[in-house]
This record gives sequence, structure tokens and C-alpha cells, in this order.
Amino acid sequence: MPTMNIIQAVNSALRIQMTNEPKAIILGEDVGKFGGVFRATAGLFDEFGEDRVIDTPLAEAGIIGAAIGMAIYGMRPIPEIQFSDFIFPAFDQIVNELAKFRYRSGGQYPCPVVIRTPVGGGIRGGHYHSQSPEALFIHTPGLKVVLPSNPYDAKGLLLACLKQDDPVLFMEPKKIYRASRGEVPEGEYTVEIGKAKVVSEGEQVTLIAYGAMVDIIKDAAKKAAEIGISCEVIDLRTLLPFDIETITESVTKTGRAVVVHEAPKTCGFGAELASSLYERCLASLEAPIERVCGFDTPFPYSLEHEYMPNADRVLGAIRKTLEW
Amino acid sequence: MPTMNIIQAVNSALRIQMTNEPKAIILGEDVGKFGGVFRATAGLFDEFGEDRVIDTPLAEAGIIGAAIGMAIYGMRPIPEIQFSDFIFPAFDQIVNELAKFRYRSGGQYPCPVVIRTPVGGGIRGGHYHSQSPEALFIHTPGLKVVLPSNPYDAKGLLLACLKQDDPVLFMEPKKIYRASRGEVPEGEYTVEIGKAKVVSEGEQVTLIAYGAMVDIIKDAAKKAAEIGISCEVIDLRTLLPFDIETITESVTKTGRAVVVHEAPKTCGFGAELASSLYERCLASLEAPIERVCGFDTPFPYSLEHEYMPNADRVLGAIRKTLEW
Amino acid sequence: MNIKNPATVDSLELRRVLDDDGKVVAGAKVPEVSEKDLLRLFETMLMVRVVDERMMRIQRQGKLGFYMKSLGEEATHLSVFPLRDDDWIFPSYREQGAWFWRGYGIENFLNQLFGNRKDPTKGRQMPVHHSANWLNVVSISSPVGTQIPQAVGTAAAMKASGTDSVAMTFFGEGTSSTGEFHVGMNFAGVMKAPVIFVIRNNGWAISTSSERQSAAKSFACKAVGYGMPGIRVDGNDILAVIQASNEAVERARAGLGPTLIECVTYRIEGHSSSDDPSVYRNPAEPSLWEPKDPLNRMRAYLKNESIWSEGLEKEISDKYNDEITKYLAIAEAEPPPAVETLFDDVFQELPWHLKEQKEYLMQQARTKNPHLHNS
Amino acid sequence: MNIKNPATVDSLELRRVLDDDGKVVAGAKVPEVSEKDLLRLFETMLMVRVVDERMMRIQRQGKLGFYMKSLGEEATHLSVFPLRDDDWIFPSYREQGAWFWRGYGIENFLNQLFGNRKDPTKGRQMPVHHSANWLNVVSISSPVGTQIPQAVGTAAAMKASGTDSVAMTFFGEGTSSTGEFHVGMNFAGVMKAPVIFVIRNNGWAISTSSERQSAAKSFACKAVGYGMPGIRVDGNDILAVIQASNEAVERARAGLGPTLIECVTYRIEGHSSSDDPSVYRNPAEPSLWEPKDPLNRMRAYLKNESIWSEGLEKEISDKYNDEITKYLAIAEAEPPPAVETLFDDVFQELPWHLKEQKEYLMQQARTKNPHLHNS
Ligand SMILES: Cc1ncc(C[n+]2csc(CCOP(=O)(O)OP(=O)(O)O)c2C)c(N)n1
Ligand SMILES: Cc1ncc(C[n+]2csc(CCOP(=O)(O)OP(=O)(O)O)c2C)c(N)n1
Ligand SMILES: [Mg+2]
Ligand SMILES: [Mg+2]
Repeated sequence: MPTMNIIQAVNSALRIQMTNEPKAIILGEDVGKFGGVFRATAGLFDEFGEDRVIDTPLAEAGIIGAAIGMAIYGMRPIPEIQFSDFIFPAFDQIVNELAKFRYRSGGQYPCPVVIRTPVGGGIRGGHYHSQSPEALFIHTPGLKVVLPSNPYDAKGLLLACLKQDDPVLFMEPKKIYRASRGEVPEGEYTVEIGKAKVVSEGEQVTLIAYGAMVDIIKDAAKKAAEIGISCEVIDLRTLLPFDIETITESVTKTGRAVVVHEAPKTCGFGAELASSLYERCLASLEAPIERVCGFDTPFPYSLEHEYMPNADRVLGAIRKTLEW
Repeated sequence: MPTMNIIQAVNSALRIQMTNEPKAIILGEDVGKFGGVFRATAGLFDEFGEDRVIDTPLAEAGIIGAAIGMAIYGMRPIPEIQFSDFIFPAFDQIVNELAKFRYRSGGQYPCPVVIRTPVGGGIRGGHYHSQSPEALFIHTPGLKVVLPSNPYDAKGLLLACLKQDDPVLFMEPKKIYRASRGEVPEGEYTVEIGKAKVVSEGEQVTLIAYGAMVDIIKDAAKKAAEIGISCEVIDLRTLLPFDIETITESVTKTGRAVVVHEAPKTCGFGAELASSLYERCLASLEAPIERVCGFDTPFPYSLEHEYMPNADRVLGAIRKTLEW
Repeated sequence: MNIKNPATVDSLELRRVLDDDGKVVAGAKVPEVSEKDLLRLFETMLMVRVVDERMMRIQRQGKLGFYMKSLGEEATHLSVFPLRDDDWIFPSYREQGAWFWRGYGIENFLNQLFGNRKDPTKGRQMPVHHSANWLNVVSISSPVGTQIPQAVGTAAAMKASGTDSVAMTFFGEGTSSTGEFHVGMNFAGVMKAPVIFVIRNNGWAISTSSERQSAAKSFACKAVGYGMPGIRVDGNDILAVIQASNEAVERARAGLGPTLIECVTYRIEGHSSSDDPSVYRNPAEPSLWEPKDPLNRMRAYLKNESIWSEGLEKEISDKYNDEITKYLAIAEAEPPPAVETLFDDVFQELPWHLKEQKEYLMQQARTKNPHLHNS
Repeated sequence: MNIKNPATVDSLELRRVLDDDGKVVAGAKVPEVSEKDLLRLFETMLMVRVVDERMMRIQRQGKLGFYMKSLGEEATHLSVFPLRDDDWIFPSYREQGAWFWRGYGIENFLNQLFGNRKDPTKGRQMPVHHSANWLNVVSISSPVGTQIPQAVGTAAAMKASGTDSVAMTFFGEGTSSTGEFHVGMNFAGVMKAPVIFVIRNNGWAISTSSERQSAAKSFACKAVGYGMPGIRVDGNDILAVIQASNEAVERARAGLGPTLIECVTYRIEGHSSSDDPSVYRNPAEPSLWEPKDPLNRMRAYLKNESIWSEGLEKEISDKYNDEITKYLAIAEAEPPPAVETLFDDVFQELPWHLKEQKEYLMQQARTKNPHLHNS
């Protein structure tokens, strides 16, 4: 099996879809000859031509609006938003149109658009190349939200998204686009949407994260193990619908949980995960669920490393749940 | 003291600000001669002239963008977004610009813009005249979010917002724009931003809501009282920064809480309130905090009354916390 | 209050076929339209007028939550005349005639307005927000302008699929101020998409006059910025509307790309049943526009051509009045959609959280009481 | 790969004062600029070039995270020439010359690039995202185009305040595709706001050619859709740039409203230090544009006017090179902002949740270890 990084895994999934599905069409800023600023669409322009890999004018509302029009006509558009910080000009098209199209038309117009967009900090991009806006979309009925943490899941989840008929926001953890490497099958396979992965089992505290933060909780679990604390590590993978069963089961077992994300804490996805868990596991809980998140400030530049959750902060939270 | 409804209270606050603050300027769609589709700016065009009460072209991004430019130049703009469902075309200007301007410029450019917008369901408006997007803005660092439930608070809070220097999203509960009436001083006064109001004290369950849902929890408390359950009713009034002290104190006392909002449940503000409360009151909690919210569907038309939380559903949740 | 005079509107270049009396103006190119089609066009305009009037009446009686008329703008709807069934229409909320032309009948129309169990969109949206995928007419959205880049996407997909189908989208002049107008027009220009943009310039966007929407000489001239032709046409002149639309549809089918058409018309009544124009508009203004009434002008033309008769008009009008009476009774009697349908169509399948919420709602007392439904 | 040839760009109407050799073209109106100002203009352009080159070098050495040059576009920056200190500038990320002209020196420039404790914006943004309220130059945003309606708001506020100040905003041709461009231009037209829109058409938006941004004949012609004049000018011709800007600023000050200026120029290098244009652009293309280099053309003009000397040029270039050397050492040595400042300026005062978060962060081990700061 070849070794790939996340960019290569995404690229491989796209190539498979473009090959097998003649109605698949890629569009976005600089996705053509250039292959995208992160090179996720590299080679596809030459392989599939300018009619199926379309460099658009600079307008995110146009990219998503056009993708919607293509989808309701029967195509399978895969728009790219260059950075998720630039998704906001398309916010209305996404939350008021894409997400509601099937519903508002009484099921007449399904809208199978899979939006790809890099997300998160850690590349010294300041607040306009680092944001993690997933909570805004999880709160929007009608969208699925997926955010893998490694190349294998990235390819398998992307292929799964491309095969189903609901709109998806497929977010890619750009910090580890190249750093995360692993074995990935050359051919087609899918990873089920809506299923979390228990990365490693443990007894005392459940650590839950997604995307680039999965590496952080893995690290924290290792550090915790060194001082004799046993953690269960869960990679959520799909944020909506999130895998309530797996996390409930784990927290019922361990009685403690730490939820980690880069996005600001207040009204972040961690609040939903924690509330849902309390609703199901209150009797088993030995301590409040800890949230280790980005702070409620715009994402900074110079102090990026202070801003982002790290293994030490997660370890601190693990300890807090044990000492409560 | 005169009796006013919420529209009149808002109108009165605006008139006072326009009179006392020559830099105050109102802009939006149909706010001029027409006085706004809900008539909140009625009379101000005639009183203050077309240079200070500006009918803009139909573009929310332009309204907020222009307001930002006015604010950094030293004016005190008060833009109106006709329905909060139409705020999304301005989403980028609000979350990436307005909210971050002071921060990104190192404090050089404060941006005192107070955006007024009607919010919520109950007027048979379907999903495009009924949404409650407050969570999206609470999750955005740099914005204050205010949502009063009655004329007195509406006027006092709006005047408080207009006097301070941070950007505010001032949401108005349109369902009760006219139905909610009460005594309101003619002149100037303020209600402190960030302070909740204990509407009525109780012992067994804390009910927390804001905006139009305050009437619902009051009703539910009455129904609960009839069957011998004592509820404490809290009107949050400010959503960010929310009054953690008041709600913590109450839930520590009662040991049970029900949080109510119209917005969809998943990743709604209820999740944040619940998580914050668990973090502080876990030892006192006798049952999981119940969330009574809108469902995770687009806001419907015909089934509006099934969608919106009502006193019976709140009562059900109260019972559940007691029976747990 | 300033008054908007049709004379000043006419001062710019404006394509016309019929004068205010329904006579062909000197030198005008009359589009070829069969007698049968002429009658169908007239019937459709009359149908809109009959429906609008009846609907507003039942709205005023409190039976209907909301309605939007298009009195005086009916001819603009028939920009769809040259379209084939495989062409797609992306309407705004004020083109009933386009729906009727396409075959969307009174029955569906009323069921949607009442959001009842037979509403093709399952009671999901406010009145006048129809959707008919079997007719290739796309679901209407309240946020204005969002359909513009969508129409471009559909048109681009048509082109990519190798068909010569085209897409047509409608919107008001106020909507030309939105960002979506710009990005849609610009994408269409760059992609040479087979799409026709029809601006219904009816002078008003709720209370905002068209002069406050744009400082440009006309709305048609905005086409220049996108490298496409712009046509300014008398929108109350059915033959001029059809002529312009023919030309634009032909261009699009021939692979020559998009066209912008400005139909100059006038909103005789309020924005919607919730509006009161007397607050912001000179009450004398609408009467200035009455001589330009599109139905009167077409009637006069048909009379001159000896196609029209009073009997015929009465027949049409009776037919639709009868249909309305019949389907109104049915639509009113029909219950709202079943409560459990609230959760359908959010996704193709119900995820766990919606299953949970559905179960919860079905257990609530009020869902078991059918009488509470329309409270 | 298609090649973008300056000859085709020139084929449309294009205002010019200097030819490629720096000679005044026949019939051109030469704007009145004093000898002192001519030298300052030249000095500023040269300063940009010196700074750009040094910054890219230190970026390549790994000392700097990111940089954006504007080689070949320096003359367009000096559209700010006619502005007074009370006029406001809303730049994009590629107008260093506008900042330097205004008095924003090397010291601030470097401190911002390093995001250190002396950075006037407190290390909050990526390199090249300056802000200088004391100079009335507004904070740069990465999302392109957002500054356009903001500039209009400031201009409207100026007008409402009764001053004759004006606002000027810059952006690339790619940015003209955004919704913000449209809504800003449209508001300006309707409000008759004293604002000047300067499009730097440098042919590329990252890898996207200007022909894929717009099907219009030019970017200047987009002004038609907003009822304002549009001027297309050779952006590599400093005197033509100034002439156009003079005209637009005068109009705005006189209460005649906004103007759109398209400066036709060319992005000789990559989009930014992260870009590799050889992947998407014919490597021969930039060399076609070298004969139009704005600095060479101005130098030739000054030579002809006997204002320039080799000594003078060396003096200027040495001066800025020395300044860079001096302030670079300081900027590099300066520590990042103190950790506790992370929470400042979100609001005017810290609300409880930020107080809590600040306290928490200050207790974390790594904030107590200053060596970890720049890891
Ligand atoms: C994005 C958005 N903002 C505001 C509104 C509220 N609104 C509904 S219709 C309308 C005026 C539209 O005018 P125009 O485009 O001229 O169409 P007309 O009603 O005249 O047919 C406004 C402002 C909306 N529906 N969508
Ligand atoms: C809203 C938004 N979308 C995408 C980007 C990513 N991006 C940064 S610069 C750029 C190209 C801008 O081109 P142009 O406006 O021509 O300016 P130039 O770089 O040529 O000076 C793009 C797409 C962005 N910054 N903002
Ligand atoms: Mg209109
Ligand atoms: Mg460019």
C-alpha cells in the first residue's frame, strides 16, 4: 500500500471520483492549472480538462451558488473554498440555500454538493488563514460536516461523501496536510460517515477531538500514560451527525471526558458534545467534562502557539477531571 | 409613565440617541420615509432628515460595510437588518471585519456599530422570516449580543449599547414586538449589559430563556406552580457576555435547570449555557440540564407551532428534571 | 414626495412594439407569434390578474397569511415564452405568469398558499414560494438574488452536458444591488453560460425607489460590466418583452452566452399584503402608470387583429374564477402536513438526532391533538 | 499556456503620459508636479523596490514567515499623491508605496512583519497587514474586497460631516469579482460618496488570469453600471497615474461623487512568497512586461528633465538599505508581544469569560517559559 499525506489522499479521492462519475465537476479559485494553493487538485486539470476542473472568478458566493445550480441539474459538483476563513461571503448560499434546498422544496431538489475547505491554525496565518468555523455549520440543519485527522480517513470519508446525496462541508486540517502520513489504498474504499474511531482504549478519561487536534490528544494520552493515567482516545471524524453512541459508551465507562478543539470555546462544538454527554452519562460522570479550546479572541498571529490547545493543556484538563 | 410596546420602546431609544448624539446615523433597507417594515424607525426620517436616516440599496454587506467605515471615522452608526434571516449576506462583514477590527488593528480602530435586527419565529414567516441565528454570533469573538424580552429592557439595553464602544448585535423578538407591552420611562435610562434578570424566584428548577421565550418559561412556571413545583425564572437579556454569576447562583440553589431557545438545539446557545453550568454546578445538580429548543430542521411554515418551544414542552422538561 | 413619471422612464432608449393604445409603433419589429400563442399569452396574463385579485381578497378575509400581487407586471412574466420544457426557470416571488405558462395550475398554487397536506412543497415555505421540479421551475427563496448564481450554475451544467437548453432567471431591480447579482452576472460572462437574466424594474423595492438602488442610467447598462448585451424593453408591452426574450434565448442556445434584459414596468400596488404604500409613495403615482397597463394594451392589439372578443375574455375569467372557487374549498379543507413530516427532507435519511427529536415530538401532547394544528 | 502580451492590453483606450522610454507622448497632458515632488515620487518607488527585495531575501532565509512584493506595480501605489493628510486610505495588501508616501517608515514596517512587541498592531496579523490610524491608513484585511464598502462608509461620513475630505481604496482586478466590490461601488454611486476606487489590474489573481475574472472589455468600464466615470490608465506610467488620480480626487472634493480608476500594470513575480508562478504561467510572460517597468520609465523621464543622477539614486537606495539593516536587527531582537496581551482589544474591557481564560493561560507552564514563545 502506498504512503500518502492528507493532500495526496484527497487528491486520490478526487481523481477516483472524477474518473468514475462523469457528472463530477470541480470548481474554485486556482483549482485548475495551479492545482489549488495547497495542491489538492494538482494534475486534475490536465487529466480532466478545463470544463470539469474550473477556475472561477474570485467570489465564494458564486462558487457555491453555481455549485448548487449544477447539483440541482444533476451534476455532482465539488467546490473548493480556498481557506475556510473565506467561506463567509458564501455563508448565505450555504446556510440559507444549500442546506435548505431539499427541505424547502419538499424533497424536490436534493443538492449533493460536497464543499472542500482547509481549516484550522498552526501555519502562522493569523486570524484570516487559521479559523475553525465548524460550529456555525453544525448548527445549520441540512448540512453534514466531516473533518478527518489522517490520510486514510480523509480519502475514505471524502469518497463516502461523494457517493451520498446530502450537502457536505468537508473540512481538511491544513496544519497536518503534509505532516500526517500513512498507508492509503490506491483504489476505492469508503469510511462510514457518522462513525467515530476509538484510536486507543483506556479506562480513566475519555479524550475527544477531531482533525489536527487528534494528534494533540494522542500526545496528551501518551504523557498521561507516563504518569499512570489511562486515557481513551476518540477521533470524531464526522461532526454532524456525530457518533453519540461511541462517545456515550466511552464516557459511561471512564466517567470523565476532555473535549478538545481549536475553535473558540464559547458556543463551540465542545459545548454540544459536553451537553449531549451530560444528558446521557450524568450518573456515570465523576467530574465536569473539561473543554480545552481556542480562546474567545480572534485567532492571533504572534501568539498562535499560546492560542492553540496543546498536549500540556490537555494533560492539565485530564488531571483536573481526576482531581475533582 | 407611558405604556409602550417593544417597537415603540426601540423607537424611543433611537430618537433619544439621534437627538443627543449628533454622530448617530441610522441606515438600512426601508428605514427612511417608511420607517422600517416593522416601523421601528417611524418618524425619524422626518425628524432627522435623509442624511441621518438613510435608505440604502438592497445589500446587507453594503449596510454593514458602510457602517464600519462610518464607525472608524468617528460616527455612531445604527444599521438595521430587515430580518435576521437576511443577515447572512453581511456575515463576512460582521464576523471577519466588524468583530475583529479593534483586535486586528491593535486597538487602533474601535468599531462602535450597533446592528439592530428582528429575530425569531411565531409570525408565520417560514424559514426565511423566523430564524434565530444568535449562536453564530455568540461564537464570534468581538461581538456583544443582546436580546431583550420586553419594552423596558429593550429601550434601556439599546441605550446602553449605543453608549459603549464595542460592536453589538441587538436582536429584537419580533413575535412580541407589539404584544409585549409595559411601562417605559419617556426619557433616558440604561439597563446594564451583561446582567440577567431574575424574573421570579423559585426553589426547585431554574428556567433560563431570552427574548420571546421568556414569556413561554413564565407560563411554564405558572403551570408548574399549579402542580406544586417551584421554578425560578431567569431572563438572560444579554447573550454575550452572559451573566454567568446569576445563573450559577440560581442553579446551585435549585439543583435543576431547563434552558429554552427557539434556535435549533444542536450547537445552539443552550449547549453553551448547559456546559458552563455543569462546569460550575455539577456537585449541586440533581438531574441533567434539559434543553427545550427548536428542532434541527429548517424553520417550517405550516408546522411552526409544532416547531417552537411552548409551555407544555417546558413543563415536560421541568418534570423530567424532577423525575430523574 | 417625488413622483415617478412614466415619461421620464421612456426618455432613455427603450424597445417597444406596441404603443399605449396597443398599436404597433412605426418601424417596430413584430415578433412572430401564432394566433394560438397570442391567445394563450393573453389568457395567462388574465389568469394572473384573476388569481391575484381573488387571492388578495381571501387574504384580506384572514384566510391566507400572506400574498404578493403583480398587478401591471404580468407581461414581464411571459419572458418565458420562447423557452422549451427542458429549459429551466429560476423565478423570484413575483412571476406567477411564468408558473401558469409552464402548466403549474390553480390546484397546486392554492395548496402551496395554504401549506396544506397536498402542497407540492409539503407546507415548508410561506405562501408564493412554489417549487415544481416536474416543470423545471426551481424552488423560490425569500432572500433575494440567491437564485442568480444558481441559474448560472445550471446553465453552465447544461453547456457542459452538451445540450442546448438554457436557464432564465427573474428578479426585481432592487435585487440588482445584491452581491449575488454581481457574482452571478460575472460568472455567466466569464463562463459564457446560456442564461438569460430578466430584471423586472417595477420602480420600487418595498419602499425604496429605483433611483435609490442605482445611479446608473438604466439597469440594462449594467450588462457592460460583464461583457454581455443588455436590452432595455417596455415591460408592459407583451410583444416587446417576447421580442427581447426571443433574441436572448436564441443567443444562449447558439452558444453565444448570456444576456441581461431590463423590463421597465411598474408595481401598481403594495409590495405584498403586509405593505401599505401610502406611507412612502405619492398615491397619485400609480394612476400615471395605468395608461400603460399591459393587459389593456394586449387586449387592444388583439382587438385590432380581430382575435379578441368580450365573450372570450369572460369565458377565460369565469373559467379561472370557477377553478379558484373549486380548489379553494379543497385547499382550505385539506389539513396541514402530518406532524411527523417536519423531520423529512432535512437529509435523505433521518440521522439519530432527528430520529430522537421526532420521537420526542410525537410524544408531546399537542401533536396528538389535531385541533391544535392551525392555532 | 497563453501569454499575456502588453500590446493587447494597450489596444483599448488607455491614458498615457509617458511612453516606454519615459518620453512624453504627443498630445498628453502632463500633470503639474513640482521637482521636489517628482523626486519624492521617485524615491518612494525606489524605496518600495529596495524594501521588497530585502524582505523577500530575509523571507527566503527563513527569518520571515511571509511576504508580498509588488515589483512592477510601484507607480500604481502613488495614486495617493493628490491626497491630503485628512483623506483616508483603504489599502489592500500590495500598496507599500502608499504607506511609505504617507510616512509609515521602515521601523514600523519591519516591526509589523515580525509581529513583535513594537508592532503597531501588537502582533495580531500576518506580515504585510499594517494599520496606522495616526496616518489615516486603515487596517488591512486578508479577505479581499471587504475594505471597499468600508471606504464608501467613511466617505459618506466625511460628506455628512461637511468636510471635503475623500477616501481612496485599492484592490486587485481579481477582487472586482467579489460581491463587496459591487455593493461598495453601488452604494458610492447612489450616495455620491467622495471616494476613489483604484483597481490595480496586474493581470493575475494568484494563478487566475484577468481574462477569467471578467468578460468585460476592461475593468474601468464597470463604472458604467454605477453611474460614475471610469478611467483606464497605464499603471506603469507614474504621470498618467497621477493625472487620473488628480482628476478623481478633484471630482470627489467638489462633491461630484466617486470615480473608478483602472491602473493597467503587471505582477512580475509570484503572488506572494508562498507562490510558484512557473506552475501556471508562461515563464516568458514577465519579460514581455519589463520594457514597461515604471521605475525605469520614471528614471528616464527625470533624466530628460535633468533631475536624476546616479549619485542621487545610490544615495536613496543606500539610505533605505541602511535603515533596513538597522531596524531589521532591532525587529528581530524584539520579543513577541507579552502573552497577556492576547486578550486585549477583543472588547474595550475584558468580560468575565476572557478574564477567566487569561488567568488560565497565565497559569499554564508554557507561558512562563519565554523561550517557547517563538517555537
Ligand atoms: C437578502 C434580502 N434582503 C432583504 C429582503 C427583504 N425584501 C424582500 S423583497 C424586498 C425588495 C425587493 O425589491 P425588488 O428586487 O425590486 O423586487 P420587487 O419586490 O419590486 O418585485 C426586500 C428588501 C430579502 N428578501 N432578502
Ligand atoms: C474573500 C477571499 N477569497 C479568497 C482569498 C484568497 N486570495 C488571496 S489574494 C487572492 C487573489 C487576489 O487577486 P487580485 O485581487 O487581482 O490582487 P493581486 O494579488 O493581484 O494584487 C486570493 C484569491 C482571499 N484573500 N479573500
Ligand atoms: Mg422592484
Ligand atoms: Mg491581480
